[in-house]
Amino acid sequence: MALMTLADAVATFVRDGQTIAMEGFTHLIPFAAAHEIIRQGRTDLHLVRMTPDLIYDQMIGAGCARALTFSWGGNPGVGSLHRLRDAVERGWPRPLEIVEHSHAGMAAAYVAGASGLPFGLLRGYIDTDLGRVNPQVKAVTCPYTGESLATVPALRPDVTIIHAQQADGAGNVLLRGIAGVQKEAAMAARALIVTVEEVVGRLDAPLNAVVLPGWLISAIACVPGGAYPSYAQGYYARDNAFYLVWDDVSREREPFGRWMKAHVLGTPDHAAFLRSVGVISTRDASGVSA
Amino acid sequence: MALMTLADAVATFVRDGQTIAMEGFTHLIPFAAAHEIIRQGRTDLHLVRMTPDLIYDQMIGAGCARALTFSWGGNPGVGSLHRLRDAVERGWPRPLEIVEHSHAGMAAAYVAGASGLPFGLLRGYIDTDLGRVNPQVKAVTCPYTGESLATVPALRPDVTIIHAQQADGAGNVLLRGIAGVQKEAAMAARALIVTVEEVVGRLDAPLNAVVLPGWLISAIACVPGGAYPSYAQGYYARDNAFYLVWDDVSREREPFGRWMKAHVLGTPDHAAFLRSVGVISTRDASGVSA
Amino acid sequence: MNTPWTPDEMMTVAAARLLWDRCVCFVGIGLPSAAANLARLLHAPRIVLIYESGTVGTRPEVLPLSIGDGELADTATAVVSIPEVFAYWLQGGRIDVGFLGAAQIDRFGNLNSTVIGDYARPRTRLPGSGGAPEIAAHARQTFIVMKQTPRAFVPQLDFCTSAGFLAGGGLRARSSAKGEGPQVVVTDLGLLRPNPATEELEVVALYQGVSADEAVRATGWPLRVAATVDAIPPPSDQELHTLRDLHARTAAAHGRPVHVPY
Amino acid sequence: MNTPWTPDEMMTVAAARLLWDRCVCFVGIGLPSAAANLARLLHAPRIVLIYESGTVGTRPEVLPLSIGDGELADTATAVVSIPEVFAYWLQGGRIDVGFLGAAQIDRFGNLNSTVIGDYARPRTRLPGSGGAPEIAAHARQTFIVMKQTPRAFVPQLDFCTSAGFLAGGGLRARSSAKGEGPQVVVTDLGLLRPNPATEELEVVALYQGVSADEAVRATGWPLRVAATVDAIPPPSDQELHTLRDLHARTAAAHGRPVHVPY
Repeated sequence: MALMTLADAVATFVRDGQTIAMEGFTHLIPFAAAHEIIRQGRTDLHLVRMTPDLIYDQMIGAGCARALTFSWGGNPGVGSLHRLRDAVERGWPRPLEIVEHSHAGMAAAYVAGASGLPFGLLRGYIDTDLGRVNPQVKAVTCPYTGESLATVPALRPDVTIIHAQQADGAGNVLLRGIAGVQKEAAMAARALIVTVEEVVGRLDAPLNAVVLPGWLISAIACVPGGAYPSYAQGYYARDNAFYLVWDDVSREREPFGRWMKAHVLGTPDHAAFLRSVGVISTRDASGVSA
Repeated sequence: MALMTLADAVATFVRDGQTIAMEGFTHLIPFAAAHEIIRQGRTDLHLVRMTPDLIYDQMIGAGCARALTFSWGGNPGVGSLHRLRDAVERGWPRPLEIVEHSHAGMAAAYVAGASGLPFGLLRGYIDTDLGRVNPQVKAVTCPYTGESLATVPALRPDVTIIHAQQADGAGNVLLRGIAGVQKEAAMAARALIVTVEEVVGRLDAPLNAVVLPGWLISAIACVPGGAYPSYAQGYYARDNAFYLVWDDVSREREPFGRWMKAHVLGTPDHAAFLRSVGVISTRDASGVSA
Repeated sequence: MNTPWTPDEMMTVAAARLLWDRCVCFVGIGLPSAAANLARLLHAPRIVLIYESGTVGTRPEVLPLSIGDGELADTATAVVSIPEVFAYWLQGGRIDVGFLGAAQIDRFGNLNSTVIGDYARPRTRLPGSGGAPEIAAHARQTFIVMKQTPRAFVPQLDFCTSAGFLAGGGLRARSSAKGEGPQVVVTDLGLLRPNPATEELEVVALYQGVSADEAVRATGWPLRVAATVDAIPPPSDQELHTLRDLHARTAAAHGRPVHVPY
Repeated sequence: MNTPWTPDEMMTVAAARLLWDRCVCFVGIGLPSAAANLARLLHAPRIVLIYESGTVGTRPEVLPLSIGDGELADTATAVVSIPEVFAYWLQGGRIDVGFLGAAQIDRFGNLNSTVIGDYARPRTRLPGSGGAPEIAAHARQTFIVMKQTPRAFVPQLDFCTSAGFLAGGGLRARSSAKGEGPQVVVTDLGLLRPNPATEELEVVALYQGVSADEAVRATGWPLRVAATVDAIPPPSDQELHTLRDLHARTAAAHGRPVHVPY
């Protein structure tokens, strides 16, 4: 692995047209990396993520995406993702091809990717229209019972990007708390970028902790607050107010455009973004509970 | 879950003729439970375990087993399991039907059992005779690539027995260190017995620790030293000398029989067993590092 | 004499009453989460709450606003991965009750949370399935929570996101779904349950002051009314105070400004 | 001037020399484990050792006697489950070098660790495959370590536990195995490698004082000798001292009596 700036990591590994997975199940969502991709004007991306959340609403609205593979596309606890809806319902800023799964199906597809298998197997999509509208969902017959089971093709992103709490000098990464599907997305990818809250001498990792060895990782960037407005267990809490405000910011195209210009395109990096949206900074991480 | 004596747990849940999985990959091997099953004279069991190790060598030699599903049957770092060999090569004390897998195949079979799937999928048994001699190994064709992949039928033990470090008052169980395939074996089973080193008020469990909730567990028995001569991380080390001595004890039928009578059949419980084989006791666990 | 209560409070209390102690419950965000935690604080102290974020046996002090709030991890018995929670816990058959909601429901409890209009040219694109199709298939029972309106309770779904009783008459039992399907629909008017023979939903209980006729008018198909319709007792003072305390704690906790170490 | 060394020491040193820094190595117990750790202590400080017990990136102070010693967990970067180590790490294609041993090997590097005689009526029942079939299939390269005798190096295996080059001539490349197969066999006489064209093993290097003729006589098939046969330098003082220190530390650690809190 190489320790570099987030700008360099994105410039080095993220290319127009690639399939990019940015995971984090409400926890440790890599917002800083998404903003940097938007700043660098990447486009034609096939975005993959179980829950697009605000992170992909912003990227879709900014015109980065040609396609989206997902399983639940709402603003958690709030309602719609307006930019996602605008793209799907009205093709703005460009038409968006969607590949839609259930959570269980998408999890199985990541597991297959991480496992070097061509497909994942599940009792899923039973008697639903999802299997009908997603031609990727097929079936195999059990060689023992004769029953039919659903299959999903393995997910193998060109690049997976995740956020975690700590990296050590060797680039080993510790992820604490809700781990979602990050290990699978990380191990299924051809390249892996990890942003972390801090680089430490020794990971605060008990036996059986979720640790990704440095040799799996293409690039590590230290980006404090890199998951904001989602959260990083032990570092800061989720900014639920931001998720509520986003409902207004993103509802119409022009206010969304102004907001992106002011806070993402108009800022050089994540620290500047955090300042521009008025996030309270504290240098005393220990005083903060997430 | 119910906290009970190991004798009651075995008497309540283990029946002649059942399929029993006792897992623990060189670590946390549930020897105490195996000895209790031998004491209670259970027979016609189908024993399932990736590495039969001394625990099944003893049960097979004692005549508990009619069948064995396994993937590596040696004395780790020493050589042969003489009782297993005697049963397979000469049918003593009774013929033993064997169902033989690779480690990867057996792991996939447990995962399928835990996942409510009828079979597990792997790139396995490629161009080997194992697939030929084990009729359970079959194949499916990938609906996307057309390639053929190996399948193994799900393992669903009637009873799984594992050993762990701690249980709390609610019967939640903490397993620290090498976790092997225990979670999968536990969740694949119809009944689950767990022996633990100690019952504590509150588990010493950080976020992301391996914890099995009490409501999954049929019975918990507190059996200090229950994994001896294997080890329990943080409690005691593996007794490598015992594994070496076993090579002599188990080589011939009569010395084996005398040893079992003296130390297993002739002792009322695990504490008595440990005393009878001269294990040094210390009441100061904190002073011991495994 | 009770203080007045909102329809949401009545629905939450009615849903909470359906849960029992030691019940293993797969919970979503919003009203089901409030109901499950209310049950835990009242009559079901050992209820097991599993959120799809992989938090197993969680006992949050305050309600989560997202399915993966840190509070859920901090207070969980175990935190497992997303692949594990869907494979070992849901598909593995460990769930007694799964809660579901939707934009549309039909008379057989089939649900649409994907799209209004045509899938390829949607009038309204909804968030989509999330865990619903497999919760509907694998949970021993599913409980559905929805406000009752003719636009939501429709004769024909625009899209079937998760299967209930299909076309009824035992079709589901002959399908590959292992769970028994929707056993109750909790609405803002009362409770619907599937008719044992036809599996068509019918009114079996109503809140105080609600008539069967209101329920029928609020439904887009000719809603059947069971032979006997129970009257659902209003929220008790204890239910209402416990629920309001929970919501007050939640508002206070989530109102705090976020500090980020950057 | 070197002190004398044992055949095992020469084999261990020869195997260690084949490993490079940052190489990701799937290690078994015994000589391969000693060789991989010797390499780590000498020329490959950042070698990644993965044991099938799920210990990833482990750096043991003393050699494990079992594949799952506590020392391996205590010094690992990560401890993962058995299903994960075989699915995500081995089958997922993360392994550069997998070590294998066996009771029988044929001229194409196919291995038998299952049975001598007939499978149904075995003359000698061996421990069996363990992880070998999938290590042989998925590791980018496999290194085989075996003492060279006519009983072990046989014209025809009694049982094929893990596949090498099958019948040679590019058959393996056309199989579904992703790894490139056995690239070297380390014996107590020297090194064998597959002929690039035929894929049949041939002598390519010999230890000091060993003749090609000895190697041929120690082999159960007409062993081919490469056009040029390298002379393998004896263990250096540093190699020998480091290895003997490692074994001494190991003996001391494993000699301690076990105390059990019962």
